[in-house]
Amino acid sequence: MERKKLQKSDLSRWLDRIAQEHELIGPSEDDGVIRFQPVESSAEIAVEFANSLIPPKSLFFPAVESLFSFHKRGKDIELEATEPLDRDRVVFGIRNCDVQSLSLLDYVFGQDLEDVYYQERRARTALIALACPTPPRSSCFCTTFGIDPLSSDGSDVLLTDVGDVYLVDVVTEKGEGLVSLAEDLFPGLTDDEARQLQPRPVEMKKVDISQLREKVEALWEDEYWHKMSLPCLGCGICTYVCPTCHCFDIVDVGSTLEGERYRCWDSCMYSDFALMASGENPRPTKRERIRNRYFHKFSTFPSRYGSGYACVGCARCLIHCPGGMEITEVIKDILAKESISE
Amino acid sequence: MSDNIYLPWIATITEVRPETADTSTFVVTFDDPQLRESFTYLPGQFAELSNFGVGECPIGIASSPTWAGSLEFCVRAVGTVTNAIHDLDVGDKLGVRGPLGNSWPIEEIEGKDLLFIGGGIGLPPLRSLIHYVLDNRERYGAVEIIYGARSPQDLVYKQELKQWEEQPDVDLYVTVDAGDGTWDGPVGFVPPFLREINPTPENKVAFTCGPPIMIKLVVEALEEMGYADANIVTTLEMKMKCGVGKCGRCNIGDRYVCRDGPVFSFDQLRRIPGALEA
Amino acid sequence: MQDRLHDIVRKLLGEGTIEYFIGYGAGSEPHRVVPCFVTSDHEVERLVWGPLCLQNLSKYVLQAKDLEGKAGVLVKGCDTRAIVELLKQHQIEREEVVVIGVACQGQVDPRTLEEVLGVPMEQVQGVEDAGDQFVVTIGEDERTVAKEQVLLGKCLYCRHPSAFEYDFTLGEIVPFSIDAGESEFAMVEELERLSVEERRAFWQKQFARCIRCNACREVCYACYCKECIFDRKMPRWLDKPPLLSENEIYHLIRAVHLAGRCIDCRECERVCPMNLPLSRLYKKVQKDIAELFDYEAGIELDEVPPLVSFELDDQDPFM
Amino acid sequence: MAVEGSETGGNGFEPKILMFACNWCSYAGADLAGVSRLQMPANCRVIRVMCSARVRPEFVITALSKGLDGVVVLGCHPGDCHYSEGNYFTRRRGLFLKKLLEYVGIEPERFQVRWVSASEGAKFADTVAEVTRQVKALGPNRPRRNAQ
Repeated sequence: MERKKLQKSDLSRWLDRIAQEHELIGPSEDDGVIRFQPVESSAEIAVEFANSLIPPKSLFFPAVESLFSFHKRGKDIELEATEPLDRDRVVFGIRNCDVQSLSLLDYVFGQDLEDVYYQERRARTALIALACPTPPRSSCFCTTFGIDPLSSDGSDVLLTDVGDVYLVDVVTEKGEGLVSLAEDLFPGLTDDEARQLQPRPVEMKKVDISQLREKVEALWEDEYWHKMSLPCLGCGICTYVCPTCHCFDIVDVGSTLEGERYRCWDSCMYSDFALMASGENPRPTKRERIRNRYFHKFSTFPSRYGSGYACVGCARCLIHCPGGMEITEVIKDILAKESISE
Repeated sequence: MSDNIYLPWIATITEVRPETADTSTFVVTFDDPQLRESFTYLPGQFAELSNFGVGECPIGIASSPTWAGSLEFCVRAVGTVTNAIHDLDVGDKLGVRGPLGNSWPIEEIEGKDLLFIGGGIGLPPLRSLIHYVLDNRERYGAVEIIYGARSPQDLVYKQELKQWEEQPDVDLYVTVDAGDGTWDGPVGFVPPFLREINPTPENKVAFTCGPPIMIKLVVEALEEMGYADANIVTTLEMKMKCGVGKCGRCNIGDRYVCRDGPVFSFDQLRRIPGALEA
Repeated sequence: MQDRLHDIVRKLLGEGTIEYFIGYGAGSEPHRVVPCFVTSDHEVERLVWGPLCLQNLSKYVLQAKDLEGKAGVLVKGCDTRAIVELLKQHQIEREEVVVIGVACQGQVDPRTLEEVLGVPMEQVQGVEDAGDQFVVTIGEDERTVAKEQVLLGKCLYCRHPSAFEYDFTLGEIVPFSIDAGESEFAMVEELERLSVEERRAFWQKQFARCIRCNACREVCYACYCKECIFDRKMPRWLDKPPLLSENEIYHLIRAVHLAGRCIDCRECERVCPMNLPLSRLYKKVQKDIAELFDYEAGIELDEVPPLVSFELDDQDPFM
Repeated sequence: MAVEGSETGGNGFEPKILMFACNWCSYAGADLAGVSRLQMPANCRVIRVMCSARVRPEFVITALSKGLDGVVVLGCHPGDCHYSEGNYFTRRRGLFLKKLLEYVGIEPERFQVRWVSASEGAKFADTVAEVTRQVKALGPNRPRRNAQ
């Protein structure tokens, strides 16, 4: 991996150069909310930000997307699959927690019956990650889940703010291509610079979660879920701002003559999420729904995919939960329970 | 399955057979003649049926893979989509996405005696396997079928029940919860009826499908009769959307009913926390 | 005040009068105050009271119906309007819940505070009420801000039920008075002065941003329907995808359902992760209901709601 | 379900207007207009309801948000309701809903409430003509782009 540098003042030139070739997506503020969205030029991009409200999973697994359209002609029905992208994209400013969330979503959408919509977006999108600011947001806890907020793992290029310049780690070929769009902006580092320009270490509260899975699994029947679910209001914020939540619904919009089949985000916190037409609901109360969500994060997702935990410590859910439910507290509570095996 | 896992194939309804007041069998044929040849499935698998503009719902394939040409779905009008499917007629189009899910363990049960216990609309998923077994008669042992419904009118596949009754290599027992003037057979719920018949567990695998409460009591009865959990197999029902293990709805523990099921044996279910709570 | 609260709750739990108490508790960080359910004596200490106790806890009283015993709840004067409405709308019985009123001198709007101080909330160690101003602790520093600069919008127009029999009170529960500088409905009038096209553009942009997380509905005291119209499958009123048409239907139907019931708690706006200016919608609803039918929700217990009643001489522009 | 309004504005635009008519007065008025062979534009689709109070505001909102160009609610004159007082509720709702819809940018002409009795065939025809003319002048109800 090659390390270069980029003057901060040159960032916009590079991004604007990229925008000429590709669709440029970056964190941009709209009515006080930062989200990743396509921008015309670098001027719309917010460089000083903690993280977006809506996680960049929305770029690969959008809140709503058309899967195909249908038209009835006489008795015949024609289906036309929707093209997910019309050109290659470059995402600037993604944080490493969100990059890692994509590798978790890859387990869901990228294997065992591939999701072509997600896969095409993944394949045609380059990621320019931006290492986290120091100090990071006080609620952040990615290191608890073994994520290094300064790591370039999973991105194509990583920029690290070290004062007047960004250190530029070119990770992949895709990344090289992006850097080569404005080669002259990226001088290599002198030996002195390589020594001096070092990322500042990120201090973050960290919890030992090595026993999290077995502890949560021992809690299936526990009364804990009832009491802890009381403040939950049953809205979908935690799942919609979660970079690893992947539940969705499939809904036809239109008439029986023509319309579109959409896929849209859904939330396991909704009371009708698993409600069957017969009226039966396997998760009838908040207690079962919340337990299911935490089990998904800490037990069933890792067990199903042989992956790590399905939480990247981005802290979005705990910041935005209107019921004040804090996943960090839940983790502490779970870890504090006596393990059955002991 | 199409390369795009969300894109259904178009099929035409060639026959609609009313089974009960709210349940009909829809026979469908793919419009693409090549697909008619190449589409294969196993007993116990299901498909997502689309009535475009209304939506999709998962329905078990009730026909047997040994039959060429068309697929059968037994649909009960309960929800939005199933009601809309009931509005369709011969010649109308449906979307079919599948085959989805696992299947009955057709290889593992070769040489075994088979006991089928169905309740109400729970017979169709068993029917696919029953016909598969009867069409490959030499590979399987004795076939016993116990079936019950709320009333004589609620029995599905009445023709086939008659046929199986006459067939010497099938033992058929039918009961209804409440009889009427036309009914001279046994009256009572399936679980006590099963206890009465008391089929021996030796070299036998039991398959059950029906309302959750029936399944629960049937399994209790089977266990008391000495059936091992591994030899009790059922098919589960959960709310499904994608049918391909992604939308996160139908999980029990870390298993998705749509992808890893719908067929599970009871020893599998006992190992999954919460699977037997319902 | 906090001590007295602890005493009362301890007593209520000790006597077995209530099964749990719904109050405010410290979150994992000092600036975050969260709803707190206290079931036993040793948890009572977790209850706090201060200028960051934003939530209208009345919503939680609804789930107390599932309890065998009673629940206790801490309400600010404004939150009491929800209790009045829940009683009026026959959702709770007065004797099912122990209501503790707390004298409130205004609550801080975190979003405004961040703007005014230019400091993110996560650096705020605490906020203290000091008469006309708040004292905000940031690291080692203490900074003061005038209340009217950083209050929740609703606090500028503090309104309480004219009479409510609390089971206990902490301090004297009277409306808090401050010079807001402009009319309560100024934000509505500003939009009303625009052309219909401009208003359309304004709202279409906002509705398009909605992600339909349902937080505005779930946090609303008035959304207690066993099955919400938006969740109904047969007939289906609303398609789940957050498309513009569906979002507009969602918000407008909600506004209609809140007509004569909205108590201006503005919880919907506060919890909206997308910062939708929902109070501009609901203030409009309140304004029209007040102007057309001379009615304000949550003030009088025995007043008949406006859309389930009529006057023979209501205005009639329809001819 | 997005109802396609006409794409052309102004000229040649034929609006789609949904009209709710109460069974006892207004629908009979419509009947009378019909048997009297009064000429009316064909833009209004009439749905008969037992009482104008049956028209939930949700009907109006959904119709307009899905792209219909106008909605009209017809009821008995106040005081004449078959159920004594249904239309008084309609009146209150109408007052409120109209203001709300205007506030979010829906032109007032697109949602109207009128009282038409069984004997007012001519008024029915006039209402249809007038509302059609007004809505036509406004052009299609905002062109909707659903995709985000």
